[in-house]
Parts: sequence; structure tokens; C-alpha cells
Amino acid sequence: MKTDIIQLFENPYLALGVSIAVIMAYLSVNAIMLIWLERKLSARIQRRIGPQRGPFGLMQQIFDMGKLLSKELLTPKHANKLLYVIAPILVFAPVVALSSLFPITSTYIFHDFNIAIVLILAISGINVIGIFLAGWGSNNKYALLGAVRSVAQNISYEIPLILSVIPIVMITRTMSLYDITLAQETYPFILVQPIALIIFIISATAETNRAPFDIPEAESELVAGFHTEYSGMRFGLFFFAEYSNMIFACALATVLFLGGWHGPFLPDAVWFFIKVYALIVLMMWFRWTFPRLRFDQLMKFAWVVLVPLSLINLLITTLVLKIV
Amino acid sequence: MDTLTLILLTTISPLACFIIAIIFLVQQPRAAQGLVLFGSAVSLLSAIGLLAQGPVEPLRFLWFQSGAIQLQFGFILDGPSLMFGVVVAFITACIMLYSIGYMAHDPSKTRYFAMLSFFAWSMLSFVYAVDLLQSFIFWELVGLSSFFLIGFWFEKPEAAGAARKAFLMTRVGDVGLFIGILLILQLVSNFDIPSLLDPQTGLSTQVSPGILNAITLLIFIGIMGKSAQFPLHTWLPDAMEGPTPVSALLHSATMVAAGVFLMIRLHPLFMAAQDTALIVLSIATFTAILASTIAMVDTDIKKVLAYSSISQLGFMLMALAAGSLFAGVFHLITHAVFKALLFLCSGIYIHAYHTNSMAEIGRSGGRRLKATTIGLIIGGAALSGVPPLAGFWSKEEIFAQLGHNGFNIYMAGAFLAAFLTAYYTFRMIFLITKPDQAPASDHSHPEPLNMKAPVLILTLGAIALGFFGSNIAHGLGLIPQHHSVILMIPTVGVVILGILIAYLDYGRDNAPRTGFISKIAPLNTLFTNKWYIDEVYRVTIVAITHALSRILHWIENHVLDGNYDRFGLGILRTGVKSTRIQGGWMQLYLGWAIILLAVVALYLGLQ
Amino acid sequence: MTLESYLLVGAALFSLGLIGALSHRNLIAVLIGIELMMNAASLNLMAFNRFVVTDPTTGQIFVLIIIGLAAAEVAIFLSIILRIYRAYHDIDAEKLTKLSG
Amino acid sequence: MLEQAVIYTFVAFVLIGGGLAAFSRQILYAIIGLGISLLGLAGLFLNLGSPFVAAMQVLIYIGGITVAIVFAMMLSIAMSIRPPDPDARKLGFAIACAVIFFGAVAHLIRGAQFQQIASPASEKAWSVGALGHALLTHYNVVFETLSLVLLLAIIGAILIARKALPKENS
Repeated sequence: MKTDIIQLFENPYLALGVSIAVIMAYLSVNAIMLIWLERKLSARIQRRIGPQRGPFGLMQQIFDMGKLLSKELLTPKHANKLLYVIAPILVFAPVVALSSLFPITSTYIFHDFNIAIVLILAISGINVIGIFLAGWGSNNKYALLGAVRSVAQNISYEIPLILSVIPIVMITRTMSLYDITLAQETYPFILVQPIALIIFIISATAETNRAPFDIPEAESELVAGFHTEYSGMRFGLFFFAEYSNMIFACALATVLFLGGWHGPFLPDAVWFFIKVYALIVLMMWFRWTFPRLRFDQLMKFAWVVLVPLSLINLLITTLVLKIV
Repeated sequence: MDTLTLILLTTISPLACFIIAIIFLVQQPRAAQGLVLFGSAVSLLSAIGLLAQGPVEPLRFLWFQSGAIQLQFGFILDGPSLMFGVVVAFITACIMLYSIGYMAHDPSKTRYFAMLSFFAWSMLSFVYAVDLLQSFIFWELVGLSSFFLIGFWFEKPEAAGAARKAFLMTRVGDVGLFIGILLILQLVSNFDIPSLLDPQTGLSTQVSPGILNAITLLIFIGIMGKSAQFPLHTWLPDAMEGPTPVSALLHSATMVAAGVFLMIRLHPLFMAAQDTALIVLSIATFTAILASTIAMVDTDIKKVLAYSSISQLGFMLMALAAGSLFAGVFHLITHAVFKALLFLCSGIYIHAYHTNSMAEIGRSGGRRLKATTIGLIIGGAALSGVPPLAGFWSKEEIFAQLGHNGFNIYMAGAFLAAFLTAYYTFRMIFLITKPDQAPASDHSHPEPLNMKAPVLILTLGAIALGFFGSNIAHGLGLIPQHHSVILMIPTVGVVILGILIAYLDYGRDNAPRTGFISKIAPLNTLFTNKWYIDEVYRVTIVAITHALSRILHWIENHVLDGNYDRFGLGILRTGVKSTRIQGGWMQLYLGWAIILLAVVALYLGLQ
Repeated sequence: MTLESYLLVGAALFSLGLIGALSHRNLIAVLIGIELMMNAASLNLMAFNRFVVTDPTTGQIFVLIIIGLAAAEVAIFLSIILRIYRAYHDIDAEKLTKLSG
Repeated sequence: MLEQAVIYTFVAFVLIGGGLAAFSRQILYAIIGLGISLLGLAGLFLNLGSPFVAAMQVLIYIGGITVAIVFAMMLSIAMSIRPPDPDARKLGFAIACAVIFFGAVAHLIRGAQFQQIASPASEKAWSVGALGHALLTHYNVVFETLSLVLLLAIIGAILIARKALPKENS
């Protein structure tokens, strides 16, 4: 039976603090590992060898990390100091705040919110503001243009993302992630909602600004996008945020479509992470396979293909649920 | 098949055909035409299947619930709807078959057939509707689809105008109907027709007679608009601008019949409201006479038939208002058959000779179209009430009913209208079959089979239908009145008189070929000008508006504007001085408003 | 916190919104002020819902409706601002004086 | 104790954000202030016992409305112009209005006697299910009307904001 970790503590705020610390630690390590994974994977795809320092090239990340940490924190002269500093935190914060909601095992969960999905969709929208502030605060043309594009893209792809989650809520009649996972005991929802999953993955790739939807930071056009002016650990935060967002989106997809912790033989948590990392590898595979889209193509794809498709999927789901 | 499947097939198949045709088959008119005909056949067969099953309990589905009000969607399957459903489906099928020939060369055939199908769907759904609001929705859809069909040739300004006129005039009536329905909702919070009509617990037991009269009168205003009763009848003759098959459909089984059918549906309510019944009876009788007199003098074959429809609708409403459900239903059904027949015949003439004038058709050799002419004569005789054709039996029933219930004055009016009916019908027949000069050239016009076949079927119907009166009565759960031979004598007498005078005026060799009415000049002028009703509208409504506007204009110029000018100048002078307060600065106003609000709140709060 | 203190916070927020709406010349700033006032109303409704009303759904539904209406209002307001900007190349409320004769 | 502190933090968020939104000349700061204020408000809603409304507040107000305002700001000139010089008279008038209003309302609140219920309603009544049920039964007309209003607003916004047709320019 499930146990709320938050109830094991006498003080819920203490529980919150502990969980945030754990999550921050996990996300940092994870980001480093993912960067390594991405480098190795891209090397394999491009028939290269990739980082070589240490066993499997793992040390390379540690060195890079050290470089980022030891760099001076530069603030551009005309930048708006406050916004410039707040922005990376705002981009990173929602992921940290929300990661505690995922039911990783069937026995211990942080807290079973009955409106977890709404909460996730609501709070994950905040990082848009962070991106915008980063672009604005740097007082740099490229950064601002990158931010504008990024905001437009994020807003557009959020709609199909939400629309692809709704069928799951309609099927399970609950918004609690734990109950949704429980409902997939016999079969994961990828079998009944494959189109929703495809839409979700595409939108999530776009939401995390990853290739082939990485227009905001298209190197050849916009230098580095909204974080052009950032350096040192502030840049590192954006980097962390990108990989944490990937983890986050993949974890959500795992819970909603792939059955969460369900799986034979292995313990719950292991299954959960196997699924999450499989999805991450898939997203990395996208990045090194597909060419980048032009900006208008990108927006058109969201509004002309994904939104109608997800609406049709929603409609069909409604009809089927009504009839069955 | 079970009842639900049948009723769904009946009502949905025309809609499905409409949607498929209008979306996918715009470029394939032949396929659209076939599809629509098929849909209509399916609809007809399932309607017959329903009739064969006999009356059953209504099917009801909850559509919407808000508080105590339940809106439902469903089908009422009692005698009138079952029988009239078959008639609608049957006539629609005939007319679609006929249209294949009539509209063969029209460029937008798909739109035509799709709209016919839409029309059939709205009318059938109206006939089977169980909920008053559902009825109203389809009632409006019937109006809408007839708007589309009357204005089918919308590039002709007359057609567009006629469509607009029909739509607006019926809308005038519908306002009344809608208010009536809302009153019912307000009073009893119930739209379910069977429970509204229930003699023990229905509407008539729950409201006072005065309110019941008001409600039924409001509903009757809607019927007046739809069934073209005086004074809302002028749209119907103008509606002849549409294609002739559309006129046939409009006049027999759908648009105008909807009004009568609503009265059939709500007949018990009208019977409970005595005053309304009397008003309906008077208006219907007057309309019957008025329309017949106009038909006496008109020369356009479609206009004559149109006015004849108005007068026959008057007959039906008379029968219903006099208390006989059976007579009304019977005449509605027989009239649907023979009026469709007459229109289809006239359509063949028009198609062949490209003229609407009866005399022209006669001169061009109308009688050479053998099948058509036979159809015209049989249909005309049925319309006049020549025994033993269909119209005779149903009209006879109406007279019997009027006499039985002691409405003697109205019966006299009905006799007058019947006499006039016989007269103008045979005037039409004689004008076509006995032209004043021999046809000029003998270029033969074929009657295409697909136009002839419906005419033949309907001719058989017009002959035979009269003998099924008792079956119809049984279908309604009533026992038909036994006809007294004594009453038949005057009925047949007026008909024969009418035919005789028509023969003397138009039929015999070297006949004067002018109606007897032309000897009475004032009446003739009155009738020829359609009782000046359109003119009356123009004079009264338009003139009143003009006069009002002139008065208002004067007031505006001298009272309001003058004072305004003076006042305004004063304001302007003060305004120039106080302009600093009114800087056009919206935020200032908002601030003052909030301050005022706070002060008022304080004042109220401190009390 | 008591009902009264929530109401006072609401009133204070409304006053701040009022200042925003009244003192700024930029239409977007005015819009922000109006949003603050609407949110003050939401806060009052939620407070009443918690402390006074027996049916706890009523106030929440009111707030949801306010949020929905605010979304509609913002959509219209912003499109008007864009239109004004296209016509005047400015969104200063005091410069939109074309209609003042 | 800690709970009280959290609530007061939220209240501080609401008021500081509101102050930022009301007084800042830089439009972007005003938007940020609005965001902070709305976030604090969402926290207060959470505290008043409705996580759902709080989440909705964040989803629609912060994720939607604030971002839309930012967008409008980017598309209009507001982004590049120097903020206009403060108009002291205007600001004074606004503050006077606000003070009068606040004074009046505060006075009324202090004087009012509210019929408070003894305890908050049961946990179940706060649930999303109860809300959804109420929306679709008792308040369904409101719900439908609101959806219509939103639809019309979308259509209206598109019509107003789209590029003017060539003939309109003449």
C-alpha cells in the first residue's frame, strides 16, 4: 500500500525542504550523466568515439563541471542586473518544484496530489517567463530574438501538450499521477492512446527546446539563443534546466503512457527509470537524426498539424468513452 | 426491424444524403441525384414500415436538463404522425423522381437535390417530434429550407425577393408561436407534447381558459404565417418563383402543411380554447373565400394553384376548428396528393411551353400532352370535389362536420368557397383543353417517363384515396361520421353549379372566355388586384411609418433640435469654460467613479 | 488569518490595482492594474467561500468564472492594443485623442 | 507558527507584487510585479482550501495571461521607448482615490458583522469532482455562457488584431 512521505515527517515544510534538496542533488548528477550520455550517443551516431577521459570518458564531465564552476560570473555592462540573475533560477525552479510529484515506486511517494496533472501543467508554464526575462535582461539583440522565438514556440506547443494529456484524464477519471499509474496495471496507455503519446513526445521535445525544434538557439542564426550572454555557472543552470526538463517530460510521459513503475521481475523504481531513460535516449536520437525546422514551419506544424490532430484524438476518445 | 431503427432510418437518411451530397458530390450531380433518391426511398419504406407497425408509445430521450425543465428529443408515433409521415415521404419521393426530368439541365442540380433532401428531413422530423421545442426547431428548419428552395434561382431578383418575403412573413408568425411556447414553458415547465395534451393532467387543466386562449391564439399566429392564412398569406403566391417541383412540395406535404399539422398535433388544446377555435374558424372561412375569388381571375396557372392551396388550407383549418380531427387530417392527406399532382402537371406544361399563362398553354396545344391533361383533369376534379374522387370525400366530411356542430354561417361560407373552387378549377381546365384558337404548329413535346410516372401514380392516388377515409379514421382512433345523403345533395349541387358556369363561360363553343365576374366591375377589379392586400400593407404600414417619421422629423427639427441647439450652445459656452474638468481623460472619470462608489458604500454601510 | 484580514488584503490589492490603472499612461500598465483589481475580487470571493458560505463550491466556481472572463478580456484588450499601436504607433492613453474633436 | 509565516509570506508577495505593478514605470517590472502578486494569490487560495483554483490561477493567469501581456509588450513600442516621465499630479490623484477607497472599505469591513460558519465544509466538497459536478449541473448555463464568451473573444481578438485588409487602408 502507498505511504505519503510527507506524512512521515512531522512538519510538511521540512519534508518539502528535504525533498527539494534530494531532487536538486539528483538533477545535478543526472544532468552531468546525461551530457555524457548525449556526447557518447552522438559520437556513436556520427561514428566517432566521443569523450575519452577516465573510464568510458566519464571524467570529461567532471572537468567540464569544474571549468564552469571556476569561471568568473560575468554580468554584461548594460544588462538589467536583477532580471539577469533571476532568469536562470526561474527557468530551473519549476522542474525542481514539480519533480517530487512523480510516483516512482508503488509504496513510497512524496505526496499524492489529487490534481497533480493540473499542477504540473500550471507550474511548468512558468519557465517561459524565465526564458523571456533572460533574453530581455541580457540586453542583447540575439538573446532577445532567441527569447521571443522561444516564448512563441513554448506557448504554441503547450496547447497540443495539454490536449494530449486530457484523454488520459478522461480515461482514468483522475488527475492523480499515482492513480493514473495504478490504472495501467494491466496494460499501459500507449496501447489505447498511441497518437496522444506521439503528440506528447513531439510537443515535449519542442517545449524543452531540443532539436529539431531548437530554433531559439540555432547557432548559425542566433549565436546561442536567449542565453547568449550567460557564462559560468549561470549558463550551467540553463544547461541543467534543459536536461532536467528532459527528465521531467520523459517522466511525465512514462507515468501517463508507459505505465510508470509497472513491469515484471524488477523492482518498481528500476522499471520507472528504465522507461524514463529509454525515452531520453529516444529524444537524443531525434536530435542527431532530424534536421532543424525553419521558424515558420515550426509554428505551422504546431497549429496546423498538432493542434487539430490532438483535437481529433480528443473527440474520438470522447466518443469511444461515451459509447463504451 | 424495431421501431427505433425504423424511425431513425426515416428521419436520418435524408439528412445523411443531404450532408454527403452537399459536401462530397458537388461536382457529381448525377451521383447526388441518385443518392438523394435512394435516401428518399429508404425514408419512404421505413415510414411505411412504421405505419404497418401501428401506433406505439412515444420514444423519448433526455437531451438537456436545467433545473426542473427537461428538454427531450424523441419521436411521437401516433396516428396522425404515422400517416402524415408516409404522405410526406411519398410525395417527396414522387417529386424527387419528377425533378430528375424537370431540373435535367440546371447547372446546380446537386444543391437542388441536397436542399430537397434537407427539406424532407426537417419536415419528417417535425412530424415525428415529441417535444414542443424540438417541434419548433424543425418548424424553423422547414422555413429555412423553403427559403433556400424558393430562392433556388437566386440570380433572379424576383426569386430572391420572394424567398425573402416568404421567410420574413413566416417569421412574423413564428414570433407569435415562439411567445406561445415560452408561455407554456413559463406556466407548466413542460414541453412534452403528449403530457401537455393529456385530458386529465394536461395544459388545459392547469391554466385558466383566458390564458389557454391566449396561448392557442399565439400558436395560431404561427400557423397563420406558415399555412398562409389571411392576413399573412401574401408570401405564398410569390413563392411560385421557385422551381415548380418545389412549389408542388411546398404546397402539398411540407411547408404549408406544417402549420396545419401543428394544429392537428395540438388539436385538443384548440378544442379546449373555445374562443380561439371560433377565431380560427372565422379566419379560415374568410381566407378560403378570399383566396378562391382571387384564383377566379388570375391567369397564371401556378398562381391559381397557389391561391387554391390557400383556400384549401382554409378548409382544413375550418374542419379542425369545427372540432373534427378526422376531417382535417383526411383533407390534408387528400389535398397533399391532388395538389402535388396538379402542380406536377402544371410543371410539365411550363416545361414544355415555357409559359405560365393558362391561355397561352391552351393555345400552344396543351391538350396534346395526353397523360398530363388526364392528370390535370382528374386532379382538378378531385380538387373541386367531384364524386367519387378523393377531394369529394374529404370535403364532404368537412361539410358534415360543420353542419353537425351547427356552424351554419360558416357552412354557407364553405359552400360558397366550394362553388368558387369548382368554378376556378374548371376554368383552368377549360382554358387549357379548349383553347380559343387552334394550336399554331404541331411540334410535339415528349412527356419524359420520369416526369410522367409520378403524375400517373398521383392520379391513381387522387382517384382512390377517397375510399380509404374509414381506414384513416381508424388510424386516428376515431369512428368516421356517416354521411347523410341529404347533405351530399347540396355539396354535389354547388360543385355541379360551379362546373356548369365554368363551362358556360369558358368551355362551350364560342364561349365568351371571360368570367361572369367581369360583369360586376368593382368586384372584378378587387379580385384581380388580390383584394389590394399587398397595397393595403403598403398603404398602411409604409404610410404609417412615413407619417410617423414626418412627425418625428418635425419634432426633431423644431422641438428637439431647436431646443437642443439653444441648449447645446449654452452647454458649449459653459463647456468651454469647464473644459478643464472634462479633459477626455478616462482615468480621471474612473477615479471619480470609484470615489463615488466608496462614498455610497460608506453611506449605505453606516446606516 | 481571519476573514477580515483576507478582506483587507483584498481591498489593499484593489487599491494598488486602482493606482496602477489610474496613474499610468501606458495602456498595458492600465491593463495590469485592471487585472489586479479582478484578482482582488477573486480573493474576496474565495475568503467568503471559506468563511461564510455553506456550499463550498460556489465561491470557487465564481473564481473560475472570473479567471475565464479575465482570459477573454485580456485577449480582446491586447488585440485592441495591437490595433491601436498599428494605427498610432504609440499606446499612450493620453495621446489617443483623434476623437476629441 | 510556520504555517502563519508561510501565509504572511504569501500576503507579502501579493502586496509587494501589487506595489511593483502599481508604481513601477518600467512596464516589464510591472508585469513581473503582476506575476509575483498572482503567485502569492495562488498561495492564498491554496491556503483557503482550494488547490484546484490555485492551480488554475497559476495555469491561466501566470502561464497564459502574463505571457500574453509580455507578448503584447514585445509587439508594441512599449519595449523600446523610454518610460514617460512620471506625472506627479496624476499619481497624486490616483493615490488619493486609492486611499479614499481603501479607507472606506476598511471602515466597512471593521464595522461589518459576518455570519461565519463554524467549521469549513468537509474535505470531499473541495474536491475537483464536486466542482466539476456543480459546473455541469447547477451552473451549467454559466459554464456554457462562459465558453461562448471565450469563443467570441477568440474570434473577436483575431478579427481585431489581424493585419488590416488593403481596402481598409484607403
